[in-house]
Amino acid sequence: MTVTAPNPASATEAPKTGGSRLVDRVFKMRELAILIVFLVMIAVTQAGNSEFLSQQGIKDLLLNATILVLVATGQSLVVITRNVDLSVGSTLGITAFAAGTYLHGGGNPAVAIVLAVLLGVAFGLLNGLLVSLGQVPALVVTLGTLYIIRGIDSIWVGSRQITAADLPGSFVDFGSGGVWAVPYLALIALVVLVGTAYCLKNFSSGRELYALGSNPEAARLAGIPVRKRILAAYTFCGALAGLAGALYLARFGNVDSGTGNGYELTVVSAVVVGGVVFTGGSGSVYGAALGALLLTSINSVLPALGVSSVWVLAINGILLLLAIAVDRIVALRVASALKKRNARHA
Amino acid sequence: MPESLTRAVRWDTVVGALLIVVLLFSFGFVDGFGNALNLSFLIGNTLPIALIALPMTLLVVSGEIDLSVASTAGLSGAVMGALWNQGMAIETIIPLCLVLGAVCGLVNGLLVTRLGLPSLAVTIGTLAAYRGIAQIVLGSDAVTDFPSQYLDFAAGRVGDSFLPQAFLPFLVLLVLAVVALHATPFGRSLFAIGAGEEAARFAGIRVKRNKLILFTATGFMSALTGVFWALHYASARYDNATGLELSVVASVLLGGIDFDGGKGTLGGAIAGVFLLGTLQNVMSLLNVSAQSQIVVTGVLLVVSVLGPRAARQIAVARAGRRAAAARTPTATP
Amino acid sequence: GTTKKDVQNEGGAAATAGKADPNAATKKGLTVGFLPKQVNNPYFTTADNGGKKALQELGETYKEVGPSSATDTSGQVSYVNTLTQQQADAMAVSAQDPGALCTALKQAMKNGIKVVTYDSDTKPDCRNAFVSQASAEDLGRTEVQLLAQQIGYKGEIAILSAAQTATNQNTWIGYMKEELKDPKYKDIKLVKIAYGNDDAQTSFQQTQGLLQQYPNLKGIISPTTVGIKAAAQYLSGSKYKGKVKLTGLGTPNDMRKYVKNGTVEAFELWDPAKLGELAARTAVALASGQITGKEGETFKAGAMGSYTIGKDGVINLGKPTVFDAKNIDRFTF
Amino acid sequence: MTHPSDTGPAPVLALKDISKSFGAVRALRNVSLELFPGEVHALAGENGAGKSTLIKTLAGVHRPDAGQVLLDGEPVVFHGPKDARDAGIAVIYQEPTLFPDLSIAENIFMGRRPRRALGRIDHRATREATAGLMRRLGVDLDPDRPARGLSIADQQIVEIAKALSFDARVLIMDEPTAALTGSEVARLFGVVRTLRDQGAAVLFISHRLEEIFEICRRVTTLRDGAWIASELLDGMTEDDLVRRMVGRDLDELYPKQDVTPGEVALRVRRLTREGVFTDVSFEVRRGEIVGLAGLVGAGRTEVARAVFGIDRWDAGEVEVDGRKLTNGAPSTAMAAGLALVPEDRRAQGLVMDMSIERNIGLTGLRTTVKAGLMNRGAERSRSLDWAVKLQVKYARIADAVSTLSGGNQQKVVLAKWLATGPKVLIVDEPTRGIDVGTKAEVHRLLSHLAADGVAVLMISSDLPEVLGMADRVLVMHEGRLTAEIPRSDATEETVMAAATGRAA
Ligand SMILES: Nc1ncnc2c1ncn2[C@@H]1O[C@H](COP(=O)(O)OP(=O)(O)OP(=O)(O)O)[C@@H](O)[C@H]1O
Ligand SMILES: Nc1ncnc2c1ncn2[C@@H]1O[C@H](COP(=O)(O)OP(=O)(O)OP(=O)(O)O)[C@@H](O)[C@H]1O
Ligand SMILES: [Mg+2]
Ligand SMILES: [Mg+2]
Repeated sequence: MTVTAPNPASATEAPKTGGSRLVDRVFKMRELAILIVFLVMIAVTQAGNSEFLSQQGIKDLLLNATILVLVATGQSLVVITRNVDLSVGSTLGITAFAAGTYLHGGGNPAVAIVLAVLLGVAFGLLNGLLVSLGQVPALVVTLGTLYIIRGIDSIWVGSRQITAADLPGSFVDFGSGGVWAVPYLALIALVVLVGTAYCLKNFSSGRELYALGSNPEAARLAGIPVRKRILAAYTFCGALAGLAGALYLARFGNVDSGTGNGYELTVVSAVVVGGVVFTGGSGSVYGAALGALLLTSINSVLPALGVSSVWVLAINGILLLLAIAVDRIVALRVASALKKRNARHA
Repeated sequence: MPESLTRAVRWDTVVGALLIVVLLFSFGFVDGFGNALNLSFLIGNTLPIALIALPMTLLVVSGEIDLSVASTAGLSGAVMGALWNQGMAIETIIPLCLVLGAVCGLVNGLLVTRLGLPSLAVTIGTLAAYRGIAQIVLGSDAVTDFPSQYLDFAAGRVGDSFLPQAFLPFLVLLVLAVVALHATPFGRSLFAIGAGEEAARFAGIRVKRNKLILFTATGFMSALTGVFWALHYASARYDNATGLELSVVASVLLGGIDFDGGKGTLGGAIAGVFLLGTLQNVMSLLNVSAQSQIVVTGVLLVVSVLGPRAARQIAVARAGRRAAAARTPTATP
Repeated sequence: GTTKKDVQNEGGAAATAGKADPNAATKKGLTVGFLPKQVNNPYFTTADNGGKKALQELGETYKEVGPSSATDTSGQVSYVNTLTQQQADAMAVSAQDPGALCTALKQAMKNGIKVVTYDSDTKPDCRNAFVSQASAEDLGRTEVQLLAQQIGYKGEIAILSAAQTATNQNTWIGYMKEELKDPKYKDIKLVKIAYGNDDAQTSFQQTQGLLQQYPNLKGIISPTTVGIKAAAQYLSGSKYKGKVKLTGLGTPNDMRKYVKNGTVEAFELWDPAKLGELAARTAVALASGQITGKEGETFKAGAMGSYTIGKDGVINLGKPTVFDAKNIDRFTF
Repeated sequence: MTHPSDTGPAPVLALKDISKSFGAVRALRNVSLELFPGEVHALAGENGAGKSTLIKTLAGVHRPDAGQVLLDGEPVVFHGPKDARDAGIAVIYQEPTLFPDLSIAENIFMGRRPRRALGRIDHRATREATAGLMRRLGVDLDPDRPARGLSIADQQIVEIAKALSFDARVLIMDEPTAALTGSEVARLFGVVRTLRDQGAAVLFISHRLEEIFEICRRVTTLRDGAWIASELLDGMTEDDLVRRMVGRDLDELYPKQDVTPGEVALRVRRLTREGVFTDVSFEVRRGEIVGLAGLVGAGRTEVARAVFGIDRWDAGEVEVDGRKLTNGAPSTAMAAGLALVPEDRRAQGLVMDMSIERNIGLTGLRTTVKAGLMNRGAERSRSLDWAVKLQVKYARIADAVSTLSGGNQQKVVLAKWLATGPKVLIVDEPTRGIDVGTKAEVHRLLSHLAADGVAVLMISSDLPEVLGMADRVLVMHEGRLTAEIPRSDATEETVMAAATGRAA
């Protein structure tokens, strides 16, 4: 890599060298691989069942993905900082019920959504404070809060449930309505997603999340406010879980004490499939969103192809393995190509 | 953080002490706790978690995790049921199931070591895949008619004592695991791998092979648990032991095993397992609702990580004050 | 080795013993424990509250324990053990698994505790009596009849069930298939049975899948309260609303909105409160020695009238109620 | 505390009577230091003397237990590295602190990147500024390349670029040259001189005394955490400085004993790893020390890794004592009597959270075994033995190696490998970050080992060390062996010529 003779010309043009383009491509490719798997899957399904991509079909696909996309977006921020939030499922459940109770009492839908988000923020803050101030392993703490929030939820909710009948019609219609085949909920998720991705790329605080996930000790030495950033990531994650809770209510019109149970594994799967690395520092929210889209679509594709539901779980698992394995193999190939190129260069 | 101070407040000993306190309290003040029947139930219901916690502890010490354990247990139970329905002899079926479990573990291990994939991601995948295969194998059947001598062994007690018969084999396995982790070069190398994988490789430790062994052992033990589960509850269904992985992980964490790898003791992990099991039993006897039990579990987990840290900070502060007071020169060997 | 054949020759043990005294006085102050599949489940809460009311009327003590997850079989087993330890006089159990609870339930019966199953049965020798929500045959056949009327005895239909292992669902589906063999249904074709695992989201996606795979689908039967609710919610927000008919088992509170907005014409259910009440009264009758669980025994269940025990200790609650736009507002559960 | 004060300008940054303890270890005791603008100040001391701790105190990483930090004569309290940075202090830490997932440009400008409207990052400006810095340092590193996979030397370059980018009033450098070769050091010094002439105060740490004499004007010496002297370097000799550091006179620096080489112990034939090194063949005999020289990135480390089995080779073969080694199997290499002291001690040499005892014990897992179980007594005595032999400075053998100073950590790595009693010892940068006293000991040790019949292959970027120690010098250039120079012919000129590819 390092040559002793100065070479100003090549240094100025560095941004345009083959190396950087290749690197760029590698990073784009990680998401591209998932996108291709997704498109192939959709194409195959469409070939097998022409109803699949009808207006209703597209709408269903998008709606199914919406909630997971939101939660996965928040989760990937936390994972990028080398942490994890397992309590998102519990948060989603309790915020959905809170919003439902409020609406049941004749509340305003917009206020209900804000309420859910605020409640999510509160739980996110709790997680963030425990992790960043206590400086304890996130996995344990958020597994703990997963249980705590779920327990509080079950004690509070008991056997009550919110059904569509308890909700204002406008709210339920909002949950299933949309512009042509694009549901309102999906639009919300898209806005959140694009906004988050933009901030991550273009604001210092966003890049600092990557930095502190990449090397926490170095982040401290570089003067990055580590605790503040981790707190912010958890809070954002909680907020999105809350928003997802409200949208869950709108979408399914049905919430009880079991809502969101076991959701953490799905979210973590989506994030991992989307190429966000668990040891922190790399990955993108677009990847996580694609991962979410892929996972939820598998669940629509298999029934649409008439695959017996007995097979669904196994196929789901194997596809997940395939996705991460293919991603890894591509990454390895590219890395070795990069290395050889470097060697020739040196 | 100096290691000497870290070790001064060892969480695993705290968990052990806590377990003893809870047991003493329960024997003294909780109706129906101390009799042989209840104790045998308590131990019998905790055994599956304890069985899987043994290899899981070793795995976590080496810096990996296996979330597919419950699915492997479910799969081995399902296969056991399906083969039994085919009319195969149980003496053949059980070894087959154990081998199958080992193969499941091996698959996890190969994906992790050969492709270098994160074990969390791999085993979330096989968590779904193995459970799915179990569903394909056994479908909606529930097989219950296993031979009674096997069922009796899995559910029975040693004479009239509180010890389930299955506890004795577990003790043997426990001793094996403790020796393997804490007294053999293999165990020592696991700690090294967990704390610094690259350095371990440079020290000539066969990192991949060791991890492969661990994953395979975990699969084997999960299958053993699956067989035990099906016999203990006299029911082989594809969804046996669903969600057991979280209980195992929670117990092991409670026992002070660090998920970053390289730290922890088996004693702590097993104390964690039985502490959670005992608490649940006691809370049920005291009519604490299932919901409140969940909250207690969660609070325990949070305390289990915050507690040692707070204690350590206090210890450090105290040591600092002592050092400031007594200005002795640095010790050298 | 030991194979399935050897075991079949062993023969099962009888559960019930002793002699019934129909005129024995109803004992007071008995403790009856309700153990639903899942606490916090609205359906079971309604049922258990029915039991609670009856018990209070009779001067007995009611208590409810149970796991917080409907698939936590080992949790349910330990609650059976808890009730045994607490020396309840009788327990009413809705079994998550027909086999898994057997050891524990037999243990309970050995300790003199009367065991009634309700809603979901175990193997007959593991309990004294089973209170069935309606005869399985009635339920299966009437659901087909309901849907057939709605779609004019013509077209493709599908079933959206709960978990593949759900015993009661599978029995009902068996009778649905029986009923469909009748020549009057010759133009109806059952194209698929999908499983939504009693999970709102899965049921939702399974419904979508059914509609995409079978564009000519005319009707769906969902014999589970979770499934029918999810299917109704999907249909009401899709272009299929009113075109694809939906029926099955649901609660009036859940379904009110969909009946009113035209998504669902009619569905049915028994009254869960009545189911709980009958379970409670059966438990008390057993504990008072008025019945033992043998076929042909008769007992009085307060205002509900007199019930006779059928084959295998099964007691049928009666015919289910059909709900439609005209009568739904009269029910609130 | 009394120490010489200049009549020149007032100090920009000063420490007064600073003390700092870690638990029972008292790393600094009443240390004072003054940094003047336009002057390069050296900090000297043995390993573990407290140099890095002092720097971390200046940089706001550690809070002193007692004493004051004075900025422009005013007492200040730095609550974190950010406070120090805002006060115009730039620091290069001893261990690189890079973000492996981020690009070089981002690494350099993390936390203070050029902005556009609304606080958005200006990616283009960042990249261009980075390219400018690289030009100033005369290296060709792609600003967009992620930091992961950079060699130690390149990491150090990025660290230097980062510190330069601050345009700081005070520049603090903790062993910046440890991983660099001559030409890079020369270039770095050029940049440092420019900064100094522009009025910056520079604090410089190095265990290479000639570097201190080359660039510094004043030196402060520490011993065992205590301040010894602050004085002008003018008129001092290396021996004076060493005496201040060590407290006694030192033996000869490169005590190479003459031995007659025995039979071949390590034979490498036509070893090739595609894209990394090609057709490397050499032999090392018993009793011989062979130096492997080359510029940074020449592929020396890669050859060592492949020989030891960390990486697989694509073609060729390796023999130890006539036994062919399996490709990619360190355990068989060890069994054959091969030992490798790797260049990156933190990642490769040590398990940082493990105790000194266990780290040394790690290479003895096969030998300290009784009936398949660990023999703890044997393990402890083996570890203690070697820790004492190499004079590792520690409080308790059960302490984590992460609490040791850099040089002492390096000694633990050496101890760990010498304890295996190797036939062939490959050492990769064995004295990087080691103080002069220990360096002499390491050299004596290597020399004794060779005399006892061990074959030693020594990779080093420290040319005087290679010339002083080696019986023969192999030189690599761009992945190929370009020269083999016997001790008698080896000079800086011949070796450098081969290393830069100028020799035919
Ligand atoms: N975080 C820490 N915890 C405990 N002890 C520490 C810590 N950091 C440093 N020490 C101890 O403080 C003393 C001084 O260490 P320091 O790193 O400052 O030495 P140094 O002069 O930089 O040595 P070297 O030349 O080897 O880098 C050593 O005894 C070291 O073991
Ligand atoms: N960890 C690594 N990952 C990927 N590539 C590496 C790594 N370390 C070094 N390289 C590359 O391998 C080549 C040679 O390695 P290296 O720089 O270690 O050689 P060297 O001659 O041993 O130099 P030195 O020991 O002075 O650092 C270089 O092109 C370097 O960029
Ligand atoms: Mg230092
Ligand atoms: Mg090197």
